[in-house]
Amino acid sequence: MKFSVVVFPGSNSDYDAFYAASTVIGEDAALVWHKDTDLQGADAVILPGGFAHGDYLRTGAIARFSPIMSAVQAFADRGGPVLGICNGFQILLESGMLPGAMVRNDRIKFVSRLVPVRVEATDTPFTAACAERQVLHMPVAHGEGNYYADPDTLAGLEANRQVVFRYSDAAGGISPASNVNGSLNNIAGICNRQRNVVGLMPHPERATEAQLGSADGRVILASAVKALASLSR
Amino acid sequence: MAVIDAAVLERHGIKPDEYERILELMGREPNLLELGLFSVMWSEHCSYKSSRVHLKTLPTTGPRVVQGPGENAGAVDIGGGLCAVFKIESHNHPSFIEPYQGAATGVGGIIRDIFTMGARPIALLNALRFGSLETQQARRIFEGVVAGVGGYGNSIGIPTVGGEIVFDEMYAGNPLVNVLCLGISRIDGIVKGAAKGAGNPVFYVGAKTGRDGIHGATMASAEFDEKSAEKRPAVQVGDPFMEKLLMEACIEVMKTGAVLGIQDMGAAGLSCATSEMGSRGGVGMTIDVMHVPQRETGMTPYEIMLSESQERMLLVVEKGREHEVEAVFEKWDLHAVQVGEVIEGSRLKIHERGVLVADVPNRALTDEAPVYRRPMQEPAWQQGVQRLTLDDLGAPPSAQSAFDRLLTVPTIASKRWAYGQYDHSVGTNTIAQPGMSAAVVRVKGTTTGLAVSVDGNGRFCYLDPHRGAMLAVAEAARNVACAGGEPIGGTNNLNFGNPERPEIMWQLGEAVRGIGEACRALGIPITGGNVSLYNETEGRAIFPTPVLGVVGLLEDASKTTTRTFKQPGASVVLLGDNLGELGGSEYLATLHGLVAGQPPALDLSREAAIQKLIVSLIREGSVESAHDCSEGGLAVTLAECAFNSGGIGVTADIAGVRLKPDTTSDVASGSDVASGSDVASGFSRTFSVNATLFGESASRIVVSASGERLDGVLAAAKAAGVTATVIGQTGGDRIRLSVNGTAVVDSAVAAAEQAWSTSIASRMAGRAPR
Amino acid sequence: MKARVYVTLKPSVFDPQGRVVADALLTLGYEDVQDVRQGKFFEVELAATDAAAAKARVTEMADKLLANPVIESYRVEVLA
Amino acid sequence: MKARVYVTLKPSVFDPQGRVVADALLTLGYEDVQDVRQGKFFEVELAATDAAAAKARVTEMADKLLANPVIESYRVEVLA
Ligand SMILES: Nc1ncnc2c1ncn2[C@@H]1O[C@H](COP(=O)(O)OP(=O)(O)O)[C@@H](O)[C@H]1O
Ligand SMILES: [Mg+2]
Repeated sequence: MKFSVVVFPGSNSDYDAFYAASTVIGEDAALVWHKDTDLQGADAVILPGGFAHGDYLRTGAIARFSPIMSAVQAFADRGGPVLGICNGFQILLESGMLPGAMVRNDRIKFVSRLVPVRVEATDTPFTAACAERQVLHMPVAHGEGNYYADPDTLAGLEANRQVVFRYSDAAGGISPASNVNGSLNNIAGICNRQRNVVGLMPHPERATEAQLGSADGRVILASAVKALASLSR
Repeated sequence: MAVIDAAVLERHGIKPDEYERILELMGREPNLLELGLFSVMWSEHCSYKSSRVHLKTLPTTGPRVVQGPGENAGAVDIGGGLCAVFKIESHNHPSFIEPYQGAATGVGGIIRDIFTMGARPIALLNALRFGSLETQQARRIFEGVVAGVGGYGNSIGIPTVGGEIVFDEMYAGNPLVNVLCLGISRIDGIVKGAAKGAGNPVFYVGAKTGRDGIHGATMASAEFDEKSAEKRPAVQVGDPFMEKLLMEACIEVMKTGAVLGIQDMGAAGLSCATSEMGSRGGVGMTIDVMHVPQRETGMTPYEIMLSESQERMLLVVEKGREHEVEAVFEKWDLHAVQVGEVIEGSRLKIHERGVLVADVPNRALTDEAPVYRRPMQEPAWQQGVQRLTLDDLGAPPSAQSAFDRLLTVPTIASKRWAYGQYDHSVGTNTIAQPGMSAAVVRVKGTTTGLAVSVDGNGRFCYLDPHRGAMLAVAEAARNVACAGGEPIGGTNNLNFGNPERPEIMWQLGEAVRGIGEACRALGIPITGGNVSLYNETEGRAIFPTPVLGVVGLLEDASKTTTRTFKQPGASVVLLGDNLGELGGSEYLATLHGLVAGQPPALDLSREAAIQKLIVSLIREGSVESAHDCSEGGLAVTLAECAFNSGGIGVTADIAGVRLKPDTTSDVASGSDVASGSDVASGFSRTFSVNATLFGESASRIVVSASGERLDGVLAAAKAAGVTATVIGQTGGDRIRLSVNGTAVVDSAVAAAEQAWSTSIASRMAGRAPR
Repeated sequence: MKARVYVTLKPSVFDPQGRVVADALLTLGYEDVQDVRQGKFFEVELAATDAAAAKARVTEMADKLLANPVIESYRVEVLA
Repeated sequence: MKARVYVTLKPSVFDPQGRVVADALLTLGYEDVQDVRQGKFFEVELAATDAAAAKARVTEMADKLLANPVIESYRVEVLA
């Protein structure tokens, strides 16, 4: 299968995602420039981490206007799997492809560390290979990952099981103590109602090799491979 | 007509005899713009006029050296046609004036030095010094610097993988911010900062030029006084997004082969880039300031040439291939504009709308800058501070209370509060993260890895700059070796006071002599560095603080280890000799309020032997953990091996050092401490225990090894002539230390780790960022 | 012509920056501080000369880019 | 009592954020945008009741914490 990774000006985990998808997982991958309008035959699209346009206005606010985003939107509308990681998640929020918004981390500071995250739904293309309630260790590295949605939206997310990942402790327990940034309901990642667009703050692409501290993130990419295989069957 | 009188010269920081030299080199009176060029280029920061004669003595060659000092960064061969490109740079003065932006632009500056060489930056480290965290001012500066380091590095996407932070009142009015950047390049892909070929166009790309930082270089070369406040507009604001675009575009554009030379505009901006590129290439250069993109209206040629606006580059492009270069920059929404061209001869000619406004031989600005052999004089107080007697100390604390106290001293406590704000996983190369002593990054596409460490001990250098500097080299190299890296190259940042004072100059000379000696003995060529002088406030200098950055090669990046114990039941072995040297130790400073004595002795051949030994033990997989002994001595080292291990404790019994006059001669504190005549024997017994646990003797490493591997470790040590002593076992959930069989420290790992890991955070609590 | 766009978090959205500033002010001894909210503003320099047209135009910019309606509200002010 | 502190970068200080916002607006077709500068403001809720005293107090806060005098300037405004 083919992962297309969009490169925005200021993306800094674009190559990490490309490397994980290609060299580590062994699938086809392409880097797609944000000014392009063609996704190069993607089976799945990744909007990578980084600081698109410096994040100077709001995270993801300017990137959503990039020419490639119409193609990403159209791809998602056709049911294509789209994964937004960190800044990519923020871009999905700003573009309205996912509900809610990000505010500054509750303790203001940038947080960078390996954190446990519990998988809340296995019926998305990026969690299909996960076990129920599996705990994954993945790095977070962000200053604005404090997820917010108004009460109705939040209730809707929960009711529709659109919360895909929550910050947890190593045993999968969810508590304020395991919340790294103040996100409502410990939300680390969500999906759209159609479940094909997923955004998360932790970095699965940086957790695909044990040598680097964790290989837990592989299952996210492997899920896409599995989901695609079952689709084409 | 410009009137150049004494006041104008003084404002430009040019001494009368320097002006005489300018007149001679120019063959006429310079105009104000020309004087401005000399002023910045002949500043201490750009010309190294005080340090150059000393730097010349450093070893800079070796079989692996691809690029020694003199270029934007040094480079060493790491095999497979690749080289490691690295350099360290300081931003001390700007960080005092505006901590966030000062630190951020410091990071930006060193990153440019690396990608200017054609290398892709893959790691950042920093060495920081602040005043005591008990003061509001130090907390504010610390908070701002850490946020600035993170703000820039995180955004541009280069992981900050390591560093060191020391707190001492001596840095209260003059913090140190030294940043090292490491990049990887193909050896044949290295691009230099030299102009070539008359007729080739000179391009400018990056941020527009504003009035910021004018005379930044001269500021970095002057002491602080109350008037520094007036120099404040010199602060520059960093734009990591612009730099990210520049970095990607420059790396891409250099692959076209159309770029013949490239240099970033750092200190002294366009003046430096144009004259240095011309002089390195043995050609001249002409530019017209009218073409320079400007952020503000009405800028004069003087302001344009001296501006230190960040995130700008100057390129010499092969004539006829301009469009290839422009196309790449356009892709990244950057507009490269031609500002001039390379010309025959050796002059820098600056025009304003076609009118020649400055015409200077470029070598006059660079190579012909003055070189001073400034007078050096050992300070009168030097011998005095090296004396240490038991009488000076008063009643010693118990080992347990000293241990508890040392674990929470900010210099020893976990620095997670700081590095938790640094993205260290971006780039997916980071094998050993911050907090694990040396950082280890892999080199994608190969099996190799690089270990990097930055170290310096201002206290040791204050007590003895020569030995202190040697110890800094040894420690940086030892840290790299403890991660399995064979040291292959070094860089250094010399942070000192006012070189016009003979005592400071003596410290500098002694320190450089020490660095040279140690690097020669350990086979570490120095490939570059930086000198930061005038680190004083109101006449009070910082501790002389040379910071060493050492890069080590791991042929197999999977064969590395960290400081932490890996399993219970392993034997804990001390490699090296425990000499109980308390001179200049953290123990003395923290528990007795004393910075005195002689720094630990260093036998460079023993140091080389222990480093070789540890590298081979790690390569063979014989040891599970390895940790160098430094601040806080053996006791703190053992505790640190237990911390972050998942709670694996340790039980160790250590042979006490004897505080007798007849102990080995160079053990200064050991022998002197005993010379206190009428001290109760209880006191001296406690001192002996404390010296055993907290002395900071060099050339020591604590390793752990399990089962039959232990014998191999002991045999290898014996063969290498390194003392190896089994001092205990890992396991349990406590840190239990005894000396000569008497229990002296017994702490739960969890409680000790909690105290150690939260000490800085709790000191910082309640302070908000700006 | 100059316009200013003031952007604030909606009252229902927790403002971590404001809280940290409030805490810091309390720590510094300003005990009468009851609450702090942080906002941002943009000063937009326009070629336009008609105030009403400028206001409409800048309001559009705010809607489209400068503010995120999910969490923020804004106010436009046209200066001389 | 409420006070607002408006903080802006001094005119001579480079404002990368403003530049990026201006570029974005141009890209979105707002070609009459000549320049954008970004600032921030703090809304401080005080227990005080005397406007003059409040202003003095908030000015002190701005000096000490809210603005960075090295690169920023500020303006204090007391509301009802
Ligand atoms: N302490 C030092 N040891 C060795 N080389 C040094 C030292 N300080 C400066 N250098 C070298 O001198 C050269 C000139 O440095 P400089 O002009 O400051 O470059 P930059 O502006 O990039 O910092 C560089 O190649 C640098 O590596
Ligand atoms: Mg330098």
